[in-house]
Amino acid sequence: AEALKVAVVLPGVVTDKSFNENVYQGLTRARDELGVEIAYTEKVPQPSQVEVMSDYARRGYDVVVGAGAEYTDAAKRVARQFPDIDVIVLNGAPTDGVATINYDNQQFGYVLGLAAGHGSETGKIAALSAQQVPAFEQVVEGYRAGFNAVRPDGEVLVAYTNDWADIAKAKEASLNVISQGADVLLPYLDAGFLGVVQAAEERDVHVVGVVRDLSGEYPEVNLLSTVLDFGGALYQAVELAQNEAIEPRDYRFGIGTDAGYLGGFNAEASQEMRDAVAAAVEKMQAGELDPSAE
Amino acid sequence: MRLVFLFKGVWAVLAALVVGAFLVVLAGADPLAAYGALFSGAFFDYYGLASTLVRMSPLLLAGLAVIVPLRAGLFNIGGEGQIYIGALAGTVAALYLPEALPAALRLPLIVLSGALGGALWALIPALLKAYRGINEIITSLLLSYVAIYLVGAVIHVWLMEPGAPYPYSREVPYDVLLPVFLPRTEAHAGILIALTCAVVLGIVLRRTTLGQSITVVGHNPAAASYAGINVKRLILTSFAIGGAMAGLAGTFEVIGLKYRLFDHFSPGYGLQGIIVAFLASLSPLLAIVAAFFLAGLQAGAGAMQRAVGVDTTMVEALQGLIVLFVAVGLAFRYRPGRTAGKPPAGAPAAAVPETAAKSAEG
Amino acid sequence: MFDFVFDAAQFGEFLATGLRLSMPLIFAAMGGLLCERAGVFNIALEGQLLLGAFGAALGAHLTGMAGGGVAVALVFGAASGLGLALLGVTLRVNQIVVGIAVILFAIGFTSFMSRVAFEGGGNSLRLDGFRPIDIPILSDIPVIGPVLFAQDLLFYLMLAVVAAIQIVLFRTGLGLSIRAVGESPATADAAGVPVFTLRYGVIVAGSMIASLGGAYIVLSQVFLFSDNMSAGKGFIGLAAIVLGRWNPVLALLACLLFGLFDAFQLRLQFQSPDMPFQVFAALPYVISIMALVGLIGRAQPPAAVGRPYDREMR
Amino acid sequence: MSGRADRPAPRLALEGITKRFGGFTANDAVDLSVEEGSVHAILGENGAGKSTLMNIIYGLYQPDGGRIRVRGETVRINTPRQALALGIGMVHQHFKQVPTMTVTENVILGLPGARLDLAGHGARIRALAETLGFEIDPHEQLWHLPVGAQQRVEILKLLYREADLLIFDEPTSVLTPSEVGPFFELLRKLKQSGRTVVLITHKLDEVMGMADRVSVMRHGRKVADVETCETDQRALARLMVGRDIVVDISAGEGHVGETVLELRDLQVIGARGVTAVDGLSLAVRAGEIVGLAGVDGNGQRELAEAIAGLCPVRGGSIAIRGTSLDGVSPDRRRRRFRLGYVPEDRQRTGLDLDSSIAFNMALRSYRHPPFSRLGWMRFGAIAAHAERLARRYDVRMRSLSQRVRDLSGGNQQKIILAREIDADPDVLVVSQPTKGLDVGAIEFVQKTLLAARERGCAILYISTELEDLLQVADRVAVVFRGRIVGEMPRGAAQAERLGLMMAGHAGTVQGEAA
Ligand SMILES: Nc1ncnc2c1ncn2[C@@H]1O[C@H](COP(=O)(O)OP(=O)(O)OP(=O)(O)O)[C@@H](O)[C@H]1O
Ligand SMILES: Nc1ncnc2c1ncn2[C@@H]1O[C@H](COP(=O)(O)OP(=O)(O)OP(=O)(O)O)[C@@H](O)[C@H]1O
Ligand SMILES: [Mg+2]
Ligand SMILES: [Mg+2]
Repeated sequence: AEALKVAVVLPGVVTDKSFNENVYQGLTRARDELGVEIAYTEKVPQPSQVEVMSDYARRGYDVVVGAGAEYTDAAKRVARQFPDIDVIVLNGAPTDGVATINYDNQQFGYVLGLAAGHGSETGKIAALSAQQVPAFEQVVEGYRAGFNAVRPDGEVLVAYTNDWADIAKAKEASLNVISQGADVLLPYLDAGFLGVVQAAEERDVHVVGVVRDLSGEYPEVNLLSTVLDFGGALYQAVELAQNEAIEPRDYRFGIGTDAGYLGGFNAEASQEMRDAVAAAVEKMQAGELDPSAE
Repeated sequence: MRLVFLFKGVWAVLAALVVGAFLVVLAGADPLAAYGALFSGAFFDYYGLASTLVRMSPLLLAGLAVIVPLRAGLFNIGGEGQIYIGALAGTVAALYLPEALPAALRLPLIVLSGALGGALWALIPALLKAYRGINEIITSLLLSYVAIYLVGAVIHVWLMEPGAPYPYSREVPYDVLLPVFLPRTEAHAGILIALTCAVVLGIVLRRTTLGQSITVVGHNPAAASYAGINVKRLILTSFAIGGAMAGLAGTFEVIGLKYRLFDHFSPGYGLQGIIVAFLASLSPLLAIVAAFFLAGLQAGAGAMQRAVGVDTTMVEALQGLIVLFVAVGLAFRYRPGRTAGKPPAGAPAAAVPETAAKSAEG
Repeated sequence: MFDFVFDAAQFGEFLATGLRLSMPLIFAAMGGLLCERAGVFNIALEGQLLLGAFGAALGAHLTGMAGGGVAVALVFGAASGLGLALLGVTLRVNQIVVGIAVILFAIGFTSFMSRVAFEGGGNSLRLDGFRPIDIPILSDIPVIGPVLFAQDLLFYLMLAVVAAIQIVLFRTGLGLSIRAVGESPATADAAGVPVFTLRYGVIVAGSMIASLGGAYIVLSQVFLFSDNMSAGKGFIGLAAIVLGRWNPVLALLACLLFGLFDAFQLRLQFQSPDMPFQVFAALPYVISIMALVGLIGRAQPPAAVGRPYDREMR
Repeated sequence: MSGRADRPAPRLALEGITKRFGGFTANDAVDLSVEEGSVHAILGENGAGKSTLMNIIYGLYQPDGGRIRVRGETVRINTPRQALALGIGMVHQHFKQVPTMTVTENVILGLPGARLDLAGHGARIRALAETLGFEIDPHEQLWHLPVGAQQRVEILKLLYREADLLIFDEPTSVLTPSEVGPFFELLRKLKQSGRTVVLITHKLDEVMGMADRVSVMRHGRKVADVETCETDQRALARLMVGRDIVVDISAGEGHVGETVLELRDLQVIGARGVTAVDGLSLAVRAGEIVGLAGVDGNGQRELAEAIAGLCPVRGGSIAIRGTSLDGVSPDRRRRRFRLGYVPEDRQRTGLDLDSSIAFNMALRSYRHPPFSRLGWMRFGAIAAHAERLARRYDVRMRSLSQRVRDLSGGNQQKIILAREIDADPDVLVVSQPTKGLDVGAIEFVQKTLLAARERGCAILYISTELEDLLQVADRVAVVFRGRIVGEMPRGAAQAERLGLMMAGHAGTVQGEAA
């Protein structure tokens, strides 16, 4: 049979070392391991979303993926117009005719908050994003719950930079929260997260990674990372599509699944922290702990 | 020799493509195949043409938003902000006009309130200019940022769809969406309205006393006062017309294309409108050509990227090159004995931002 | 809301943030100001910041030295300036179109080239940038010591550039000629000032200065290159020129005003978490507009800004 | 002109200079020879190509053909910088100055020297000015200065650079009568000190009094070269326009009617924030031309603009036929009160230089019938109207759709006059209408104004040129520091007395002011 054709439409560039790059890696992995034919477009502005996605559909692509919540509407329209293809949206709101891939963001935030609770000396931690998107707010919700579980009086600062890729701005925002006493930072950004990491390196505080595992590249500043492996999730979705088993529904990944899991701890992380995190992951998997229900 | 000059726009594009070919090769693709995809994707393919038209609508309106004030000697660099406020006003009208009213009545009201929103936002720099002599370039630019943030905040606190994964408003009612005139594409009626606006403004500027007065103020505000024109009011009028055009651009993006108001929905149409305006030598009718060309370039570039697989970033560089070459090409006039000449009438005086300030002070 | 003002460490930090956010704006504004003083509207600042940033990354990557980065950034700046001058002065293409075209080209060119030149893209870089130089004794002054006297080379270069422009413009014959060319090129020409040469020189110099703003982002702030990392700073620089009334020192203050309010809004954000952050993010822009409105008297730009000079045109 | 072998090479010689703008030939194979140490006048109608020729000498325009020799050497003058290096300096018809800069800055602009030694230069400029008898503050900004002083700055510029071939393009058209004498004194001094002067003027008496030789230009060609001692004014005028000029127009008595324009105790604040018109009262009756004499800068411009409604009134009143104009827009003044206005600054105020001749003929009325209807322009009516006016007022042009900017100054002035007078006004305010015009055009303007008077128009004629005023005005009032300091009927008016009043000696010769 002919190879499955998969196209991904991205809001940013595949070299952002963050979300976009992660998705791109999942896509190339699908090409290499599943033998599918791939294509992608970077930096697609909002007015062109439908155009680009339906162009791929017309060019004979079997799976068209919108990488980000803002593609939900476009995906719905493309799915309606091309009922024979599989339309997938990462982080999208559950939508008719579209397969959406979502994470229980609170769970990831929760373990990071727990770790921050054990790692913070000042009792203040921070989270930074560009825009006030719900996925981030969910992460923060869990983050705060986890942190307060260890330090009931602890404070979580939230700052927005208004630009997913502006590294300098992210760095300044980070230095700012650090000067206010925050000593664990959670970046929810594209390339901008590099600014957060740099600020943490310079001021000797910690970062918790939520999208990527930072322990390999930034072992010093990384306190704990979780991995929202959108690329992995995409890989699985492509595999399902290849077997004609994908359905237009919401695929949700909690922590401890093969597309959403714990990354590495800081080498100096206390045993207490490791134990607490492990226990929480176990409880959440078992459904005994729901950080979103606070 | 004259013929050579007649097709100078074409020569310019060709020259840009030749230079751009080096970039394409560097990006590891075959320039001929890439350019083939570019042009067929822009103009010679039903869906490509439709997407060219879809882009043309905001580009043309944003271009008009620059042209009209610039004819009066005022540089509206803040079309982006007016686009956002226009979209906001249109969205609010679409969401909150009582559904009891027939759609045939609500739709024009929505379009009007979008235009009004853009016009009002444009009036801020115009008022500051007319009555305080404050440089309109800078205020309109700064107000663009304010508008974008304002729209973000309003979406967040007021208009946001519950449970939405991204900051966007609720969907506007189905019955006030602009009809699509090319089946199975996104080409909506807003494009036709934009074209109509360009034609009407072309006529207004050429054939009406308002247009003449705008031209005189643009040439020489002191002479305009002497001619009995109320220069302050004219500054306000021309800016408001421009803002209304930008407001329409924003509104059409909502009720014609996205069906919702998205945070950060415009990819810089305001700035691109400036290019349209100058490529069109400040003529609304030529702006149709310029906007069509620029839209085709963007749509075609996307198609080329998807068809041949060249890097998106290279496509952006190529677009910059083409605009640059076309601008250079247009600067050459046919004048025996001279190489390059003055820009077309209207442009030189108008591009001098401060001319209107002096007499506006009276 | 303002309690950080009374905490020396926090206040110092706030000032330092504001200063760092201002630095690219200052270089951009100085470059643009110089051009406008000579009657050339350089709207391409945004693109020149970007070219400077890319040049800095490339130079620092290839030579392994921050100085190499600055050198290449200056070369990129000069090249863009030559382009602008050729098109805007000699060929008399509309300066605004040329400027915007340069911006578009710079965005695409730098992103594309950064993939070609840097393995894994510009975000993978970890460049050796400038490190702060503590000036002994002075840097120990509380609050302002660390802000003013523990900065890196580019900060001191910025001070030198501002001072140099101020002095050249208002204390030298060259400056007199530049200002005259910006006010009335025909007058300057008739007085024997080489209008075209001077405009060329000023545009190239101004563009090089603007490119230093990009170099600052790369070599002093983030030590890598990221697509479109100028993020609109060039346009703010343009606004600062007007707010600063075409005067270098005032334009510097305007940039600082903007930078400090940008730093301030970052602080305000988490003090009222229930307010949409956009309300605060808009603050520096609103303040700038209010400053424009509130300043008494009007500032006129150099009279010939944006107008190409043609000797035989009446 | 015949090259006598024993003569030294001329300071400047032009051979076959040709200059074209588009298809239009502004200079057509012009030869010119200017002897060292002489004053050489160039005479010609408006648009004859005099300024163009000078601009070529000064390196501003490049000729399409011909040669320039300086002291016998063929030279190429590509830039003014090269002209200056050859010792050539020029005072332009429209001054080349930076208004926002000081006298010193304007003078030293372009001089070599790294440091800007304003104090040192200022002192030297002051000294130079003193030797010339100029009273000037080197640190004053140019736009603060009256035109006469601005011209002195232009002269300082040349002498400070030690230019020795000095071109003056219509220097006296901006000077007041009392300034003209000293200016010629200066020229004589310059000549005595060995400098060469090229003088462009429209005033034949100036030519006769000052110049050694005179070249006459017509339609881009040089038509004559004569020694002044071998000719007279009449002959020169004929050479210039090709016919006889009635230099002396006898106005005769008009039929004076009721008072039409009445200014009472008028106060106007000028652009610089000072009270420019300060308690001025004046009445103009139908069929009467009232001349308003005065040194430039004594409130004339503000007065005219206040009457036209372009400048707000601080106190007092302006009335036409007894109705106050308070709060009446400029447009209504023109239409309802039939007020015509010829502004002093034709390029900045009177015309839209970048629009066509046809449109400018209707500049003040195109928003009303017959030139438009319901907001719709009627280009046909505009063109027909312009056609008629252009013929009647003899506007020299290539076509009605030509930009006004490309016309010579005289023809620009004709467009304004045609437009304002043809509207058949009841009141006409005319500011400096003959400035820069050739004799033929002056004659034409004055005849036109007199004809308007015959029709019963009340005319306020503002001018710094006493002689013009005395030729056409029925009464002459003198303005000094914003108020009328004296007034006399033409019969009684003497140039000397008026001159004294203009200089501010009002207290001693208080006339019978209205
Ligand atoms: N730069 C130019 N572009 C086009 N036409 C020009 C230009 N300069 C002069 N002309 C034309 O050349 C002709 C001669 O103009 P010029 O200014 O030399 O006349 P002039 O003899 O000085 O007249 P005046 O006494 O009114 O000053 C005019 O018809 C004018 O319109
Ligand atoms: N924009 C324009 N600029 C210059 N000339 C124009 C313009 N538009 C039209 N004309 C010319 O004006 C002339 C008449 O135009 P038009 O028919 O519009 O006049 P009209 O308003 O109908 O006047 P009328 O009532 O006298 O016929 C034509 O020769 C036409 O070429
Ligand atoms: Mg002349
Ligand atoms: Mg008709």
